[in-house]
Amino acid sequence: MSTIITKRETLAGKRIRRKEDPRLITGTATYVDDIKLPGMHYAMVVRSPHAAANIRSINTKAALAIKGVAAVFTGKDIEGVGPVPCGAALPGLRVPHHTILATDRVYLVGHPVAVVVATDRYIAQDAAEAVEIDYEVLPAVADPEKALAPGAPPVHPQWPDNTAFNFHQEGGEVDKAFADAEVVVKQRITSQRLIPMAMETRGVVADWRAAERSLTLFTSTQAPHLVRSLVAQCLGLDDNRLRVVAPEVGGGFGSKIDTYAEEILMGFVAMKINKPVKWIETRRENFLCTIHGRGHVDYYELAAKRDGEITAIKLKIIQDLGAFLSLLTPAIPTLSVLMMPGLYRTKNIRADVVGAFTNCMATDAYRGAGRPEATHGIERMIDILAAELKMDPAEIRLKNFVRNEEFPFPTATGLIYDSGDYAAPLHKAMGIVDYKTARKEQAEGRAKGKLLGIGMSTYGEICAFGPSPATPAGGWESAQVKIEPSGKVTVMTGISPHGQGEETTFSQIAADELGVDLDDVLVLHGDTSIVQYGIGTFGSRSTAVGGTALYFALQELKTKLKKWGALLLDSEDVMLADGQCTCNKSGKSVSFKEIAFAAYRAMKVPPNMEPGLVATYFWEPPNFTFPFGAHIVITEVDRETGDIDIKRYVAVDDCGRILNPLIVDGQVHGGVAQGLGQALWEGVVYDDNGQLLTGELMDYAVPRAPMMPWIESSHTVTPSPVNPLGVKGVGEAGTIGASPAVVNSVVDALSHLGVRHIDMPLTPEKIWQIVSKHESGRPA
Amino acid sequence: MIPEAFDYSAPKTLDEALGLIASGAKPLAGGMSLIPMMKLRLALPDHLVDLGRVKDLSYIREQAGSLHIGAATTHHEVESSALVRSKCPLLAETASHIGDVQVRNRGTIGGSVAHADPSADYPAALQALEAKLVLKSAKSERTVAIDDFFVDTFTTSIEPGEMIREVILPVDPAGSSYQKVALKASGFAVVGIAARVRLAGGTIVMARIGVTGLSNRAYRATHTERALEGRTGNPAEIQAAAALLTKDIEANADIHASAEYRAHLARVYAERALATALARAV
Amino acid sequence: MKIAGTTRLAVPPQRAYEMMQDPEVLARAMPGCESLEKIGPDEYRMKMKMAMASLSGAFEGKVRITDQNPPTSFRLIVEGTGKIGFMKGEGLLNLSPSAESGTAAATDVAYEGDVQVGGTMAAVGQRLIDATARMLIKKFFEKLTA
Amino acid sequence: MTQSITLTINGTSYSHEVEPRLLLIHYLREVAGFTGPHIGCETSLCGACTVEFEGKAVKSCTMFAVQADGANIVTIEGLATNGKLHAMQEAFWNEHGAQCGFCTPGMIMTSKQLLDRNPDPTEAEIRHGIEGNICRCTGYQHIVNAVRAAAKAGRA
Repeated sequence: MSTIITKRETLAGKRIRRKEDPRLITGTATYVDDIKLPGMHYAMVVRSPHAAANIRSINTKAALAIKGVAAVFTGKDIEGVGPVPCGAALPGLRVPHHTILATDRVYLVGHPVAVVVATDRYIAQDAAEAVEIDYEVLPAVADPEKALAPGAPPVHPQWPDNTAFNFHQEGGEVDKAFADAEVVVKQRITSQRLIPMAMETRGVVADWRAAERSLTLFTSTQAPHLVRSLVAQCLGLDDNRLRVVAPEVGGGFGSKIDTYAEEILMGFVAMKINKPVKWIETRRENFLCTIHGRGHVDYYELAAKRDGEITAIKLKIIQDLGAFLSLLTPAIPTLSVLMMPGLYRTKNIRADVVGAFTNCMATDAYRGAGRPEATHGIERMIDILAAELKMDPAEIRLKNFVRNEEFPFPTATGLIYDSGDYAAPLHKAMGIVDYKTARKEQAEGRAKGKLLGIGMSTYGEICAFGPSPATPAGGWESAQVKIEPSGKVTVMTGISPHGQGEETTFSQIAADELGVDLDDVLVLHGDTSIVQYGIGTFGSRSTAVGGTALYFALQELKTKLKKWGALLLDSEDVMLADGQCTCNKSGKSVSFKEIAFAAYRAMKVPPNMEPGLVATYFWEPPNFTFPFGAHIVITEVDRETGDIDIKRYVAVDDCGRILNPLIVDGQVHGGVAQGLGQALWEGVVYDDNGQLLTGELMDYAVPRAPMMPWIESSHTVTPSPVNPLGVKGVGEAGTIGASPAVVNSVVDALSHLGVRHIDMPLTPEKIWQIVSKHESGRPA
Repeated sequence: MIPEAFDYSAPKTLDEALGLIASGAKPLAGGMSLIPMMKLRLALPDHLVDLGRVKDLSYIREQAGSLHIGAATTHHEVESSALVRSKCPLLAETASHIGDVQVRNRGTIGGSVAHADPSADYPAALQALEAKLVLKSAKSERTVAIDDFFVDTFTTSIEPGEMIREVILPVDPAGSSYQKVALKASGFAVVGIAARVRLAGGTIVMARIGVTGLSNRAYRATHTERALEGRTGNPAEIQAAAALLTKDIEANADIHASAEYRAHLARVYAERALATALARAV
Repeated sequence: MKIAGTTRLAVPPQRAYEMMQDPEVLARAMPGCESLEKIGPDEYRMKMKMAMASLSGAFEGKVRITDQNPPTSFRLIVEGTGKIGFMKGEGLLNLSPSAESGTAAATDVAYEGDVQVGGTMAAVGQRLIDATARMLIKKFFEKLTA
Repeated sequence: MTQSITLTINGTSYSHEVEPRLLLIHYLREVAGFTGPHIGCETSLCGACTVEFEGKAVKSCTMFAVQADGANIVTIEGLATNGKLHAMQEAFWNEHGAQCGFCTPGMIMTSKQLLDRNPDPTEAEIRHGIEGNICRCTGYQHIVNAVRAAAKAGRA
């Protein structure tokens, strides 16, 4: 339930219903596909049905003959345009040349080969079917470990080892720790490929004004300024003549950070046909050609003492990259490396990452981006270690946590954890489930043949991306605040929310700082012609970085307000409160409206001031933030069918200071749903030939309402010292905490059968196989 | 995703509809199976006859000890019909498992049955109920037993020019249950078991079991039925009978479930459906 | 996807083998086959139109017979491409005199192979590929001796 | 070849010539101009396109416009009356039932159907009732709360 604010009061920390919602609940928001321009054409992309093939010939005659077809473009037409950009750099990285349309060879199912442009989308689809392409099918490889094996078909003929990069990071004395270890546990752990599956697929409307040499791109993106810079480069345009608008965006979860071939291609098409053009991704295309998440095979080794102290971690990551490198593809596994110690103190780590090309869609940032994989790994390993040592999983975690007095804590991977009280959420979660009683009930149930499991994860994450030297396209964020001549407040932010609710939280920040009503504030975003500049929304950064930029812009604005107030009140001793400036001596005050009028009318200007009431701030964060939390899950496994019933899901998250608990809860719930999705149901399946077998919602199971348990969500609050708001970020927390908690719970349910690890997704058949093998005495 | 172009007719009478079907047009009922296939261009009919406006094709009537359900009756109408719920609860229960509420609002019993999807829900219940179908063409009308109707995957014994007119079911006092393992993605049955049992003096005098999802077509598990009749239906008997469910059956396999697991699930769910049906029969 | 199975044909092995090398017989037996045109030794161009209930699709492709070992085994390769995707089926067929029937007039055929599909069929048809493949094989053998 | 259709959308009558293959969702969005219902898939599995057709929630991506000739349709745009939000809309707002908003119009239409048929549903009945609508943002919990709140408001 939300709080409806009726009078002026502090808004931070209140469950305020969102300002974005009236347009969403009335169906009047404008998403890309809702945009209609005069003379607009529709484009349909013709895609390869093969994962690897040479293009022998393309015949577009029949397509062009269809009435209403304006043009068909193929790889021959796009010389000098592109390539699709990869923004991440690693030493020795091999970056394949990624043209916006295939030229002579296709590298994955769904690879764009031609684009058909027609007066309506029905004709475009008919014409797309009429394009004839003759392929010479080549052998393909769809599994990263098979791709790295000798003799595998090369994804890119020039790199027969299918290796894009090797990355090594090391800290402390790993060899010594392993030599001295009293116990070593090892496990291969996979984190399967996932489809991000934003409800709105990608889409682009491109509008070219030849006389002005200016292009407007409406695109469903999380990072409009980044799209502007990259697409301008690809099309040879000046960036100030490319306007990128992210209208209402129907979810992204990382999959809309990238600049995609179709964004460049639609700009190209609009410039060629001199008409606006629209392309809307189908759901099948979305599964095939929007980035996938995860795609790890991890080999873990943990060294420890008999008392449970972890002394070193070794990790080998095989990252399935796909055929091409999307914007951040190779950087994602390096985030896993940064996060590999989790919340634990060990200073000895070694990581080796191999990036493997496969004939599949690129993997890239999907909710959590590298951190869920790392958290899943370490949280599984600590349970495996606990089982080996016959220790309680809570006890072993408490033993290894970074201690409160150790913050700021430098990790072996080069990070500095900002603040934390790692035991607090665990204790709180254990209290909520009544851990002791739950263990007792588990033992009693087990005696009666019930397969009950209690699993926990104590996760940490890197958020608030981030210090610019450590973030591929810069990690600062910007805000501009204006007090309009009417006294109303307009905020322009560089973040680009698409469901996270920052129009509301940023209004709260501005209203609190200025002492105005929530409704006096308007937050604008997602349009490069309106917003000064920005980085975008991803990496749980919007409030921690964008909100902080806003906070500092507001401080500057307040300084200006005071100066104008002092001028109008003819006193140096003034204060700002409740939307007015008051003289401390006389008690006289002027409203912001009066100040604004004076500032824009400018009959008189304070000394060393300019007319107007605008402040702009670009904030560079000095560090990341490090939220953390504890999730505890109680499950029961049906031994006959392998079904998993989640009996309780308790999430205690610490995301620093909370500005709007209603929105934070929503983020946790949604995050948990995606983490549960990975743990239990979701998983991309490519066959050995690179055919995507989970090509639609028919065969790829995202969580539906009846599949979700009730999430008992609560918080501890450890403010971040990194920013003055004390916030850390919460968008990805649920996803990161959920998958290991669920898997740990199910493994716990089966632990007395000798089960130590199960790879995700925990499908009923997999569980049934394990249970029936163990119960019949056959080895697993 | 957009269908190929086609001609469309929306006749008001059955005779007109049958005339168009005789000339090769494809009937469109609720469209819940056909339209998605058309959008994917897996189905390419030249001419659609919309049955949605044909008079007297949507009804539920009790007549001479049988229920007659018009082909265009929606799943929602079946699941919410007081008559079906009291006289043939197995069918109402099964209807409530089909797809989701929007699909049940549009999808029809005739359309679903004619499509013969091997994982559809209705066929299991219709097999267990020994339903009969009235097939009508411009020239003739015939009644076929449901078991003779389902031939194979997407294949029925319907002749060109024919359409399903109505489904005939017994007024059924037996205890019954439909239990289903649904694919998480699409809601289709991995396996679905429809069970009916009648007890007399503590003995099972009749058992009928319909199975969907397991193999190429919905079938009656006659081995299981025979093993139950004359027994009391204690857990050991149920288990032994359910074990016969997959006898002579080649189970489907796909990325969601192996043949072995499907067959196992079918046996487990048969036990569960039978236990529930027996409890309801008392 | 792997496929394997057995079937019985009411003709002796030699006859069964010969029938399955005969393009006319193959054309008649292959579900939906509209034409089979010889393009090389034991290699034929094929046009197919599949129709199952509401589903339909046209394919063009090739049929090849390799590894002949008359009258006991050969390999049959069928490939087709259409707007809804492509398919490739490859199977080794082993023929042996039927042991059970008592007369010499029957042949047991054991087949083992692999079916691949791509395009729309692969993307949306996972649930149905297995059952459909088995049905088509069954129809093939039924029509072979019909 | 086109056909002429006349139908009522949100209380207003519309007549157009349409191709038989024109899907109802495309008709509503592109011909009649109601862009509230959305397209989230091609396989009738996401529910984003849900509208009320003759009083019943249906997926407008799985109907042809010609099938709607003569019908009465309500889209999300027609739910509020005289500027007053429908109780379900109000509840989605108060309970934070929407995040990115893309599924929201369909979700609200299905939730409305749910309460039309069952004014006091349990949590399980709510979850079952909206199983044909995918939301990727909320994990459904706040949607369940919203439906409960709307039910409560309806009883008040």
